[in-house]
Amino acid sequence: MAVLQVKNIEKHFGATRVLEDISFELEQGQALAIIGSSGSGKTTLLRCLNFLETPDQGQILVQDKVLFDAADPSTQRESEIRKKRLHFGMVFQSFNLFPQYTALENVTLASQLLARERPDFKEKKKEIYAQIEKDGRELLGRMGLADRAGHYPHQLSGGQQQRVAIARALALKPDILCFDEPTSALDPELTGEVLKVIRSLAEQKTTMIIVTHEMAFARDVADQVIFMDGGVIVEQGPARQVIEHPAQERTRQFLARYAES
Amino acid sequence: MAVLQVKNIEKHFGATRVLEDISFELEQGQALAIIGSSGSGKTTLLRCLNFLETPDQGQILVQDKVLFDAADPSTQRESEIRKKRLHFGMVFQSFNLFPQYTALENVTLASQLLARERPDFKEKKKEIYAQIEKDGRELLGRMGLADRAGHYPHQLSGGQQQRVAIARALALKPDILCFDEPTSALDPELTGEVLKVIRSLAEQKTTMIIVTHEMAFARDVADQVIFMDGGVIVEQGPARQVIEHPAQERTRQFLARYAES
Amino acid sequence: MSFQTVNVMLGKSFLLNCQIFFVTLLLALPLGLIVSFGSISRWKPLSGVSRLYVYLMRSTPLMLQLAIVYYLPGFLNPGHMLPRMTAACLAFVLNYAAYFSEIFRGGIQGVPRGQQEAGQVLGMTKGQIFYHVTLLQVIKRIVPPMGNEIITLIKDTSLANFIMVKEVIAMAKEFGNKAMIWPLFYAGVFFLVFNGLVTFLLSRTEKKLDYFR
Amino acid sequence: MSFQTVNVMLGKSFLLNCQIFFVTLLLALPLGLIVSFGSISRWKPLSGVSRLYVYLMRSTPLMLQLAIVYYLPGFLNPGHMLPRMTAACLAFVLNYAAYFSEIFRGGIQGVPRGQQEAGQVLGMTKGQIFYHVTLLQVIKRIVPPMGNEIITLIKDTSLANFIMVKEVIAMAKEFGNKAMIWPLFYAGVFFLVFNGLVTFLLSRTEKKLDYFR
Amino acid sequence: ACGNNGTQDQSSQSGSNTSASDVSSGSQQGDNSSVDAADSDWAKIESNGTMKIGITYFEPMNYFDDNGELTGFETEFATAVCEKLGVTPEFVEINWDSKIMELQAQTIDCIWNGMTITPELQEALTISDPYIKNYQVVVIRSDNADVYTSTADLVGKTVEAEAGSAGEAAIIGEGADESLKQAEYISAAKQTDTLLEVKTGAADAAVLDFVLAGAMVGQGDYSDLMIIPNLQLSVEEYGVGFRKDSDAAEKVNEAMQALIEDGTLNTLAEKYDLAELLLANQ
Ligand SMILES: Nc1ncnc2c1ncn2[C@@H]1O[C@H](COP(=O)(O)OP(=O)(O)OP(=O)(O)O)[C@@H](O)[C@H]1O
Ligand SMILES: Nc1ncnc2c1ncn2[C@@H]1O[C@H](COP(=O)(O)OP(=O)(O)OP(=O)(O)O)[C@@H](O)[C@H]1O
Ligand SMILES: [Mg+2]
Ligand SMILES: [Mg+2]
Repeated sequence: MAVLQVKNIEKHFGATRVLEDISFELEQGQALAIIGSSGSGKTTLLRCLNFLETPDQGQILVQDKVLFDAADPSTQRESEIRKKRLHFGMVFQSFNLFPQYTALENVTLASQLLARERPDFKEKKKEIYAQIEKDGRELLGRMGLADRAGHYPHQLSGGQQQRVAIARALALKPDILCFDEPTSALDPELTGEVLKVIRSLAEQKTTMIIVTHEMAFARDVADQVIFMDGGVIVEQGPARQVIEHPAQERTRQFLARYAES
Repeated sequence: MAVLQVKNIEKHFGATRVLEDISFELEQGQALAIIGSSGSGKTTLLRCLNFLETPDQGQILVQDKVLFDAADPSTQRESEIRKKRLHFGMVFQSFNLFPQYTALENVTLASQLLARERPDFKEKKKEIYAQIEKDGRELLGRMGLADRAGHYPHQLSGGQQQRVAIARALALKPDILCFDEPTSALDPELTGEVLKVIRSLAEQKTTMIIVTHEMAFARDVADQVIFMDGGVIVEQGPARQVIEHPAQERTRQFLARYAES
Repeated sequence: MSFQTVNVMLGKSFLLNCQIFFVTLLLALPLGLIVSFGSISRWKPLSGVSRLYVYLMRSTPLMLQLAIVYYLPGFLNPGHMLPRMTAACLAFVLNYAAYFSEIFRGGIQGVPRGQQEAGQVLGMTKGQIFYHVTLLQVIKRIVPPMGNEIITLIKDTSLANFIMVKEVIAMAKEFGNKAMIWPLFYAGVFFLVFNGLVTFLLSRTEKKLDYFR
Repeated sequence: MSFQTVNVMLGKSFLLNCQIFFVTLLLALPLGLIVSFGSISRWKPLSGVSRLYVYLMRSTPLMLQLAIVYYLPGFLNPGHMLPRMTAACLAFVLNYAAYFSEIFRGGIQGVPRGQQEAGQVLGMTKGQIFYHVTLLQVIKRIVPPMGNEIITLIKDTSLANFIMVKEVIAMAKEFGNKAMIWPLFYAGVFFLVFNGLVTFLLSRTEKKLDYFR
Repeated sequence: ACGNNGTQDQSSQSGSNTSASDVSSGSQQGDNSSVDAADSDWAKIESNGTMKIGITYFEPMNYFDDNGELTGFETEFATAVCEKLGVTPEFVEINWDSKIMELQAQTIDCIWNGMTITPELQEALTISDPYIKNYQVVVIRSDNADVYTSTADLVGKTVEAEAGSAGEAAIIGEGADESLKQAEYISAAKQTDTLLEVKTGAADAAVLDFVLAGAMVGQGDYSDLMIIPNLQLSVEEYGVGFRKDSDAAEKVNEAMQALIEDGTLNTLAEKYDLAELLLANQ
């Protein structure tokens, strides 16, 4: 069953069309890698899924429920969008950790704020917070950061920061986890740590969309690959097939640039 | 014949010893890659060669001439150091292009300033400048930037900026060209362009020292590899041997981290 | 007249400086925040008016603004004017709100957009994002420029003597009529002490906010 | 007295404001540069003295500094004092040099160290690096804060009326002698016009320097 | 010792003021006798060739006419005296409340600007012979004409005067009016500032020199101001202030006397409508 269905998404910035007729599906437990050259619209696509941009056309469905329909304003109400965002988790290219909170606080903050909306919050405040903290520590542990829970972002290396960002996104148990070039702001040496974490998430059948420039990684970890260029999907298919035997000339050209180095 | 001999270099920052008994030689026309984890002293070593740091111990010889001897203050005179620097070219990790000059001006500025010291400068000013500009354009051409000569750094992509920085360093025809992680500030997609340029320099037998995290690149391009850790040279030898069959446990551990990704 | 007496008299009039100082801080900070929201608003008329206000306030001498706030109402409608200290405080609040708003604007615009977006994708409300994510980062950013402005403010309070508020410098000069000149040079000490204190508090605040970057 | 005459007379006295303004710019800029070199010097006594100077100048009201520069010499040694305008200019230069020095310091320290090093490895002399590499980048960095300071300066020139320099606000108030009050409210126009001009020139300079980043 | 110097200087200088060029006699004297003589105030003024006269601007004493030329009763009077003394007058605007400071700092040599002689000033300065009678009047807004008819009506009201002026003395000084004592006093930097304050309502009344008030009240923007009729406060006299124990006072007294005797002063007073206040005419 498809967790996510994206149908005919289109997005303009002023006069420039950045996304054009984007459609794809994502199965539960699968990892989708999006590749493509700079400016091809990968980030914009992720941002549309997370309601950071509003598509001009198209629909977004999660578990067959219409989350967004460009033709139906009732799906775009500010108040509902906030909740709908929780279907998606987002790990930004530049981490965007909250600098004034420790690693643990970064991970737990949103859960704590959401808990306040629970009807039983007042009575069980202490228990709820204790549970949130326990979950947070467990998540950090899974990321190999058990001993860094009390550190502030600036006291962590780039790779550690990115792993905190992943834990933060996972804390809200999203249906689909999105990564925007999760290692591109990292030193090559630190890249490995983060990729290892994503790999293990894939092994645990986390549903993911990963925008990445690491071709080898995309090939090995992703189930599906989408190659975008100029705002359109040029090619999509099983990972090995797209990366090792691309059907399109444009895909071949793009991949050739990586072969050089 | 060894162009460069480095003998027993030692460097402290306050109480911390950053370089310890560093010795190596480099043959004319060879490329040396320096690898090692963060903080191992690679940058500091390059900075010592370029007289941006003064070693506390040791000697630096170029073509059997003592450029620097920690025991001999006469080799450390400010006025001479300036000239000695010209034996080395340096390409910085963060490019450090001059933002207020075009690509071409970045490449030619130092040559123009040096030309002023020529005795025949006044008479032949025009010819000299014309020659410098011609050389500069030629260099940019070799870097694949012929059409970007008039662009300012902020109008260029990271990879283009780094190639301008390489042209700038080459313009003074140094004996040894130093690179400090030339691609670590670049997007993965842009990395290829710069590596290609360095590869072609190696093919033209440019004497080079390259600090890098790109293991595959080091293996393929460098003749020699030095692995540093904690300020000492742990292992040095032919590139394939050090990277594919390291003799030391520490080297193995370090390389393993790259294999993961 | 003894040193003691001069000190007491100067001290008493310095209280007026302090009063203007604190009233201005108390009122110009929130007003400045409102103006800064105005000037970053996407609604052109509002941002236009806010920016014009800031421009006028920052382009003319505070001395004149004092005179206008105090004398203009009485000039147009004799007898209907504000008490001196009220007028002085009003002029200071109006003037400093403009300066503060620019600091707030810089602080707000300085927080990377990604911080807000990170809050959004975590399902936070706008209010939660402002209060739990942005606010402290804005505060950290504005403390240094605000510190400079605060030091300028305490010095500027002396301008109130232009509308005959007998603040410390006016008082010090008054001693000249008693053929005592040194109080005028001595008045600077009050500002040095006050600013020493402010500088100390500011650097403590900055240190406290130093735990994150 | 006609509007025309008032304009001419206010204009004439605004020339005094302008005179202080230009003298201060002309002298305080180089002096500020020297002080900024002092305060970034690695030689502790020099940087200590420079920073103390900056602290004192920035912590006490310019109004007092004017009074001290003008009255103190005569107080200590009757008859040996400076002409009013000279004293005013001197006080402004001393005060603004402190402010300017902080701007220079920020500008100099803001140029990445890598720029200098890039010059060094290309065999440039220190002078060449300063002149061909650093200088323009420093200028680009200081233009915006310098612009703010310059606008503050023209407004501050009015403080000279504290030592009886008949600048434009003093003159405007003086019209009270002729039973005319509106010039006091009108004097702000001179500052608005001047600042409009300055703002325009500054934004042109900023634009000119916008070709690089 | 100071007083001693004074007399010595006067006698030594008395011959030299007949001709302006005869500067040498003063310095000769200094060489011959004591250093103190050369330090004499008058000697300094004379050797400078100018007398710096501290003023504030107000009609009819010192003000700019429509051509922008400085004129006024005190301007012309001081100029005439200087002419007699063989020095050039230089008019320097001062802040009235720092007049003593200015004098001590020698930015000026005398205060000659309708200065009311008060006991405090007499202590701090050496003052010339008085030359004009002055009295303080109370200025109010015309629409209050019926409200404030005497000082008694001003109890508890805001009353203003220039800091350090005779008006101030009439409100808070030792011989102050009993009613005004009970008013709220505010000091202004200039007498003219008090008119602005009364006009706008910042103050209910201002106490200032009749000479000044008479010239301005009822004019221009002050047309809605008036002087409370038949109310003269602290009738006093104007004098010229010098540094304590200055010998210049005596020189000026002599010249002043000469101008009274030859009728110049009276002519001047008539020109500025002050003849009835001139002490020489009383
Ligand atoms: N807010 C915006 N306003 C206008 N244009 C935008 C905006 N955001 C992105 N664009 C443009 O949309 C296009 C796609 O941008 P996007 O960031 O999605 O590309 P990308 O594939 O993520 O590239 P990269 O690999 O460099 O991150 C680009 O041409 C970009 O300049
Ligand atoms: N100016 C300095 N003052 C004090 N310590 C310094 C200085 N420069 C470098 N160090 C220290 O010296 C050590 C070696 O630094 P260096 O920059 O040479 O390492 P590196 O191998 O280049 O690391 P990286 O891969 O992160 O660039 C580090 O511990 C660093 O903190
Ligand atoms: Mg992107
Ligand atoms: Mg390094």
